[in-house]
Amino acid sequence: MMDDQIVRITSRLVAPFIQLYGIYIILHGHLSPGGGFSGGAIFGASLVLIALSFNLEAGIKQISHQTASVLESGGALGFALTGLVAIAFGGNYLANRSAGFPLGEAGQFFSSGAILVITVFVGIKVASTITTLFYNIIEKEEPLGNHKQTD
Amino acid sequence: MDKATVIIMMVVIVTLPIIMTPVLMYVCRFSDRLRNGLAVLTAATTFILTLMLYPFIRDGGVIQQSIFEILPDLEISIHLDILSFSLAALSSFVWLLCAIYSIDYMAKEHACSRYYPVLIFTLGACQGIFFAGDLFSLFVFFELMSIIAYILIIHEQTEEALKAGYKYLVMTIIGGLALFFGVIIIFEIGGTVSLGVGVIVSESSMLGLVAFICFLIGFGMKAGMFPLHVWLPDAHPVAPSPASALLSGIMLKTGAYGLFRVFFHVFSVDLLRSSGWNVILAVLAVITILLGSAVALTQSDIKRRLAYSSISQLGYILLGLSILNFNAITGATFHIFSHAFMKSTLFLAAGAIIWKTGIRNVNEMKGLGRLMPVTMGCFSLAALAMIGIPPLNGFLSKWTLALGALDAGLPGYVLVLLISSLLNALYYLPIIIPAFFEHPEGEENSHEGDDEKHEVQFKIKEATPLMLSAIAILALCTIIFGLTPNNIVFSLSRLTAQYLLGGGSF
Amino acid sequence: MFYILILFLLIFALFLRFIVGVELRSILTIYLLGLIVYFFSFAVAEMPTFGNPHNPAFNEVPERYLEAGPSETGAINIISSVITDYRAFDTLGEATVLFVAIAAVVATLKSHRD
Amino acid sequence: MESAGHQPVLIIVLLLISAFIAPLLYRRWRFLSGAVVLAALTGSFITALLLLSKSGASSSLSYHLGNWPPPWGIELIIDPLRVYMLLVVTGVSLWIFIYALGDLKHELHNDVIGWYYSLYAVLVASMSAITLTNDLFNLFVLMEICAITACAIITIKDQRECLEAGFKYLIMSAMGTGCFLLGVAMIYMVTGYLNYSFIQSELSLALTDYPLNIFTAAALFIVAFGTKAALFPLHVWLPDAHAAAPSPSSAMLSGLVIKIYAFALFMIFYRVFPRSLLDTIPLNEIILWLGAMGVMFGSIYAMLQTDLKKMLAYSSISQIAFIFMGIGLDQPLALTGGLYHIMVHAFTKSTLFMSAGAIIYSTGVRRISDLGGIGKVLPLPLFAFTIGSASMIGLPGTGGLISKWYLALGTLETGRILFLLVILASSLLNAIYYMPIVINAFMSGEEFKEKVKIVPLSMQVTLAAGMILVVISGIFSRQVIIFFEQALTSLY
Repeated sequence: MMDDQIVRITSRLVAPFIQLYGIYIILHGHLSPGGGFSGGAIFGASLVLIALSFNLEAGIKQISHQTASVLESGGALGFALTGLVAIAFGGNYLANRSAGFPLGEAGQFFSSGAILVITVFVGIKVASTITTLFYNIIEKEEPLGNHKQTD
Repeated sequence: MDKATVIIMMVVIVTLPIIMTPVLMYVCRFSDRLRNGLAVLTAATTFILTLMLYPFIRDGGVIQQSIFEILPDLEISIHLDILSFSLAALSSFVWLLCAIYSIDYMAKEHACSRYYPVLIFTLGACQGIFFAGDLFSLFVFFELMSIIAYILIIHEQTEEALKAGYKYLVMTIIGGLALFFGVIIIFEIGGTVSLGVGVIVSESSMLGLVAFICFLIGFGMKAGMFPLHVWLPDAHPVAPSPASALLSGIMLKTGAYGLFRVFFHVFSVDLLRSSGWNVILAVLAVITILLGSAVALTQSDIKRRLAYSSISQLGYILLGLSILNFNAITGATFHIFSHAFMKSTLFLAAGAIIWKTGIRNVNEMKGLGRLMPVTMGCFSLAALAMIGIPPLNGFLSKWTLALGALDAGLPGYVLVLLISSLLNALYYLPIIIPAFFEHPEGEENSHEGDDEKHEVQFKIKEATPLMLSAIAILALCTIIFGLTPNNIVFSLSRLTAQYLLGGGSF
Repeated sequence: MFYILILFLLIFALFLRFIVGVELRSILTIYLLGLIVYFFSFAVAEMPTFGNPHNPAFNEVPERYLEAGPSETGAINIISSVITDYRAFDTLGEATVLFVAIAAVVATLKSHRD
Repeated sequence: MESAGHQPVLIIVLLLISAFIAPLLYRRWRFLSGAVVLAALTGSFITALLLLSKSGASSSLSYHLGNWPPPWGIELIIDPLRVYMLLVVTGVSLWIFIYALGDLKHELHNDVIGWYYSLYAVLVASMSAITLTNDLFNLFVLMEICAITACAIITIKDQRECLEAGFKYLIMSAMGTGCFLLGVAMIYMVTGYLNYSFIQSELSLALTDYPLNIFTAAALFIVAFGTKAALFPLHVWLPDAHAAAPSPSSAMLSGLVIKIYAFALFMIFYRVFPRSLLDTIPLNEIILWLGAMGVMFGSIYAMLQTDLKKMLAYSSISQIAFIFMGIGLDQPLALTGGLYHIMVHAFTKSTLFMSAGAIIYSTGVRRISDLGGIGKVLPLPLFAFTIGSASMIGLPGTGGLISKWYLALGTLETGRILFLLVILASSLLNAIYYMPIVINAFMSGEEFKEKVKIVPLSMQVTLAAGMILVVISGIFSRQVIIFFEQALTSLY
């Protein structure tokens, strides 16, 4: 879309770092400010950045429609299923400690049981939401050649 | 007969026609004759079953039985007493004759596969009205009959019929809502709407008056009472003649029946007398009588004239009811019978005339008596009964009503009856006298100076025997039940009046 | 008692948007919104002061979140412990909102594309 | 309160999971996608039935999500009224879904049907959760989901007016949600709780300290739910939205979605607001008057319509107002009538919209005046329409009579005959605009000229089921009414 060498190179360089930062925010949701929503948004923003500075094909190379919608459903599904796992362990829906998830030691990375799992799923969900939303709105303006529209 | 048998019989009487309706619809696909036969058979069975209740009634039996609880404290129930029995027997009798009459009359008509099921269904709903054990069931069956009867009214599907039918439907729904309102108020006041508890409302209250007026509107609408009669003169003429006979002969009476129930089983008679609420009905009834008769004079369509006449005749019944003494109630009840016989005869005869000759205008009926002597004879008999000529039943009911009015010290009502009789004479005699004593139109030119030719043209073009028999049986009834006051119908009426005024005992 | 007035003003304002002509509508809407703000300001004036420890909102609910949160949920980030554990069902709802938003957008765009 | 097993939450989660996988399945196995949602709907309906047998008519069970007790965690409550509403929601949506399986193929693009199934399942899940939840903020989240899905199943149809109507609906309902959130914030600020039961006990104390905040919150709640449920002056979005939507969506929106908000308002009035608040400011009175106006104006507007679905939509405004009148009269009998009307109207209006949908499906005719003689070519849909109209008018033998009976008893019990007259007048108006359609369709003697497609089996079955439901709700209502009588004693 944007035909500018500086922007392209910068964004190509910066994007992995943004993604890493997003993953960090997601994974450290239970330890520091942040969490699934903010981390997912950051991760999604990196994909939007690539699509903006190159073009939509480049963005879709990173994460295809198919993958995006699988992640889309998968994130929410994972969240819901985590809740069901708690039921299987004998707690109520979405229970954490009382269902027997190992809490670990507060402050460690592997602590807080289901919270970490849920945060990751929310992160996936939010990231894919942002990219899918962006792609869909962009596609309206600029029909794609090589990408099959209806699958 | 024990109680259980009677209850089962009553349920059968109500449900048999309703169950037969889909059967008839199904049978229509295969054979018209089978359908007609089945319809008549159903009506006949209903009539016979109803008559079989007589021994129980003669012994003074009264039944109140709940069948199905639809809501807490609100049920579909049945009630049998002498009033229910009288009207149920009457209605199934007239229905049977009309069904027989229909076989030939409807043979040329379209959509018979709709007509017969509806005819039989309305019979069931009608019996349901008469056997209803509480106001709610009464209301349910009343609505059922009214709405379904719509299909009978618009049977011809002409523009005119549709317009009349729409008017009828709107009025029916207004009346139904008024009834609904009334039933709800009674439920609120008394906590029950059963007819078996004697009297529900015995204290004067604003709410009670509202309920009373609602019932007047609801049932009065059906009975063609004065300001609510507007649907009637349009609806009755457009229906096929057997249906008009039923509409005028029986279905109007369901309104009167409802008012009987309201007067004697919902409100106490003392309350009505002391608060003077019955005067409302009396005033409306007087207007109805005079207006109906007067307007009938101006109508030239025979069925319209008969319809207006129905309005005025229903006025008699309501007037008798509003007087609230023994003779008046007897007269009113007897007039239900009389009018059913007379008006059904008239409508069926008029139907036969229209069917055979296509003449609807009363001025063209000159000489018809020569063409159709039996039909016209029966017509004349019933018309004379309407006027109130002594050996016929119309006289007996008017006489009893007049006695009742005099007992109550209201000679003005007698005057109303007399004026109405005079008007009746004025609009019936111009039909029957030219029919017998004048020559048919078109013959008048040719028969000048040529008497033999006239004899040749005197040929009989009667309707079919089935139709004639139905008309004749009804016409006979007007004589049989009018010759002396010692006939079964009159004594039933007396017993009814006694029962109603005695508060549930003979 | 006059707070019922707020209600009616709100309703009236909404109603006006659809029945009155454009110019009159905008003027009236501004007046009405002004009135609503005026009345709301009374409610704002009455609100519990921000940050006051005696406010009704500081009851046993946040107390437990703050004190027992880390030990009960294992997360030292209290916000995380509230949104993904104490009230995780709300978060499931929010995730569903995102899913539904995507579904709505995709479906609408797809069906109106051609 | 004893524990309730996991059924209540399973209903919601089952539907959500089916919604999440439906679009994925639709890419490969189209048939499976519908089957999964159908199975989830059936499962949730059966689970709701199990809940009914478990909870009975008077006990109430509670489910603590995540094992956190109420003021800290979110609580679902299963009491008789909620179970009733849950049954209506799951049952009616299952029924409409079977209809949708047949109807959608011609209303929507082939690609988006999978998304439609998914949205539908989420909508049902959110409505079930709204009935069960006992937490104000959770209610807000669920209302958001419900608003978006309800809007999406309108705009999913490939027509311009659907976009416009959906946008109007989205704006109005976003505003409603906004008002609600503001109200929740105010309530939370002065009580410190989000759980219904805790708020209820705390509010009567807070009423002395912060009356203006609470009044404002109450006003905001009325505006919020009034907008969403199309209470009279806030109804402006409804006619377009319901008329433009695909027929299964119309049936769903008119049959359930607006009612769920009326039910939520009912819950707020009787489970969140303490009695002292309702006594201090006459909130019920406001609802009653707005309801009465809605009953009249809805009917009058409906009379003026020429489009079949638009007429049905306006008629919904007047019918939802009956439910509000039941709440407004604040009296057990009237509430019985109002709550029963939720079910009756769900059956009736869905049947009517379905038959309108069947008419449009097989002939493409929408104008009321073009329907002459259609009864002969489409007997079943028009017969269903007739039964539905009878119930709208309140003829005996249909559910409409029962709810009107109880509403009318309620008006008499409180001595307000004026409102009884409103109910009767609206019945009459209903008769005036429903009857001519029926008469015209069956009796006019005209011949219907358009080409007619055969109605699919799934639509025919659901239409027949609709007729039976309407009649059953009018005849076998005694048990339900007794159930209400017992359930409502807990409110007074």
